[in-house]
Amino acid sequence: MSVREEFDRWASEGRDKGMEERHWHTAKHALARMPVEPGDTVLDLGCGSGYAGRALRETADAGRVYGLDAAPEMASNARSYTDDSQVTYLVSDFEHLPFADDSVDHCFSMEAFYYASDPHVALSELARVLRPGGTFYCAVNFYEENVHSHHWPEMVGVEMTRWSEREYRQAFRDAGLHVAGQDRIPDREITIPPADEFPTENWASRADMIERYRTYGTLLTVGVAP
Amino acid sequence: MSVREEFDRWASEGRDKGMEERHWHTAKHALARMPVEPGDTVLDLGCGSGYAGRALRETADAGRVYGLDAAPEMASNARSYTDDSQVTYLVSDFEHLPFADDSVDHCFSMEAFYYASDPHVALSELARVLRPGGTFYCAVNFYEENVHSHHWPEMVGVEMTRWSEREYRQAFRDAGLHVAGQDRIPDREITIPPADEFPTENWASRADMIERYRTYGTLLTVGVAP
Amino acid sequence: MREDLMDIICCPLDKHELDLEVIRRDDDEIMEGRLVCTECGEEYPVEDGIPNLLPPDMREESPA
Amino acid sequence: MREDLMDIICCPLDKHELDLEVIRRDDDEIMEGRLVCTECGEEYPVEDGIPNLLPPDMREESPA
Ligand SMILES: Nc1ncnc2c1ncn2[C@@H]1O[C@H](CSCC[C@H](N)C(=O)O)[C@@H](O)[C@H]1O
Ligand SMILES: Nc1ncnc2c1ncn2[C@@H]1O[C@H](CSCC[C@H](N)C(=O)O)[C@@H](O)[C@H]1O
Repeated sequence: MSVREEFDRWASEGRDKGMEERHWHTAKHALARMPVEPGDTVLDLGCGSGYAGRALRETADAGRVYGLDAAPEMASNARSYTDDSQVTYLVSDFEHLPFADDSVDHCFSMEAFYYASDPHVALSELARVLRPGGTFYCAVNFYEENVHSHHWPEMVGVEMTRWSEREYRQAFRDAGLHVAGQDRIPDREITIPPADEFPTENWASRADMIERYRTYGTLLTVGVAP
Repeated sequence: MSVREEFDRWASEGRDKGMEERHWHTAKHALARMPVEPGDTVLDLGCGSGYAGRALRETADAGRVYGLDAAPEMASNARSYTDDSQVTYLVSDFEHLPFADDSVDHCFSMEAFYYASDPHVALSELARVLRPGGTFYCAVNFYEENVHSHHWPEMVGVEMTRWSEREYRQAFRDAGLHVAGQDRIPDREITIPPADEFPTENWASRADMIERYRTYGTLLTVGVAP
Repeated sequence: MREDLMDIICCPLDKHELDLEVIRRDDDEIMEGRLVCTECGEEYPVEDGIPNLLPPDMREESPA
Repeated sequence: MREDLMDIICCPLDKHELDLEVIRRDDDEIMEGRLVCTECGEEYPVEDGIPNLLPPDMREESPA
């Protein structure tokens, strides 16, 4: 199934809200670090329910916010959650960004980037649309070091690019972005059941679950357009 | 008393090690985010005991590391803690950096920047010595939003610049650095005594102490040379 | 979508400007319409207020 | 300090290159010496292996 079809299905089943809730645990920390100034134009790549753009409007007084998703049902759900006329959702593809050069101040992306069919092309598109000094906050839970994520493509049934931390840095640089920082944001909010409830449906051991959320958490790579 | 004299006194009383221990709680998180690659040249501004440069040698395989401090006794203590020939400590001043243009890959500074007599000059010096894409990780506990730090200049007896988060971002930009991110790193490791031990010598209430460490923590501003 | 989106969007294929053809408006929102590339002539639909700027081959990859 | 420090340091005042005059060495460390600006002639001491590149007026701001 294509990524678009898969996520259209997720959206029509209302699973966009479940992702929002789970991802918020770490996404909010990434969002809080972004150097968004009042009035800035912000892009959310693979916006899902669109929560990130709405949050940056509220917390950082962002100006215009664009949430972009390849799945029309996702964009449609996202749109239904807000009346804010400064927030726009659109259907489009990471590798074919419909934005003018240097038109975006900052870009955020949570758990979406690795679905790009060619992530290198997606990065050059981003480097093109970001103005000099604009940042790309790229957050992913699926990456090489997080061994507990390796089976996801099989589980979800779509292809995903699994880069290591180093490969993320290198790919950003190859696309002409400076790498300003990288780290893992632990998920301290996920409920980890007591030991006697393991194995659970998803976790063989409590130690694995702790490692997944507290040690690997969310990998954040921050790029800056020169 | 001059900053230099004050910190020479601290160093000769061995207080550099106490600072290291306390600052490590949050400094290590800032250090872990730095995009230092093997072989990179790193500068530590106001290095005190010099722990940051030594840590980046160990964890990130930094190449040459320079710890810079205006207080000769600090540089001398720092030097005595390592035999690593790639780590150099030198006595010098933030506003008169003795480094060639574009010669430094990344710069770190913990609890030191606000002692600069003219922080704007210090920032332009930094922008000069950083190579394009080089980062400045500037960590401070003394800043406008952290109301619990406002009395420090009086307490320490030296002048300090108290900027707000916004003023940090603005000053970085005025010096020609891009701002890649900003946030507060909470100190989750400081021991906070039980309620019945308050007031303590330093804290009127437990709520104040919690606010100081967990809410305000350490302000990190990340700049990138264009 | 609102009309001021035109300030920032462009053709996803050749990055040229788009022209907006409005079919239905709802206050200051464009609910149905077409975005047409001034260079290559490619058309992108606006449906239920949401512009679909996928390249045409991705848009039609399966029936909606 | 080691001699390869010369690759990166410069005069803190005018940013010109420095010349190194060694007074005492200890293996590959320079323990005592002088760094002299090739442009302005200002001298910066190396003492106990540590170069002091403070501008002269800051260095002498109080007796050591
Ligand atoms: N190439 C591509 N172009 C645009 N959107 C894409 C894409 N590949 C995947 N996506 C979208 O990326 C989203 C990933 S799910 C994550 C959604 C949201 N950011 C959250 O944190 O909850 C899906 O909605 C999917 O449709
Ligand atoms: N203008 C200046 N130039 C160089 N060093 C300075 C300076 N102003 C203050 N310092 C140094 O900055 C240090 C601040 S104390 C912090 C030390 C260390 N970074 C730590 O985290 O523990 C002191 O050692 C002081 O001598």
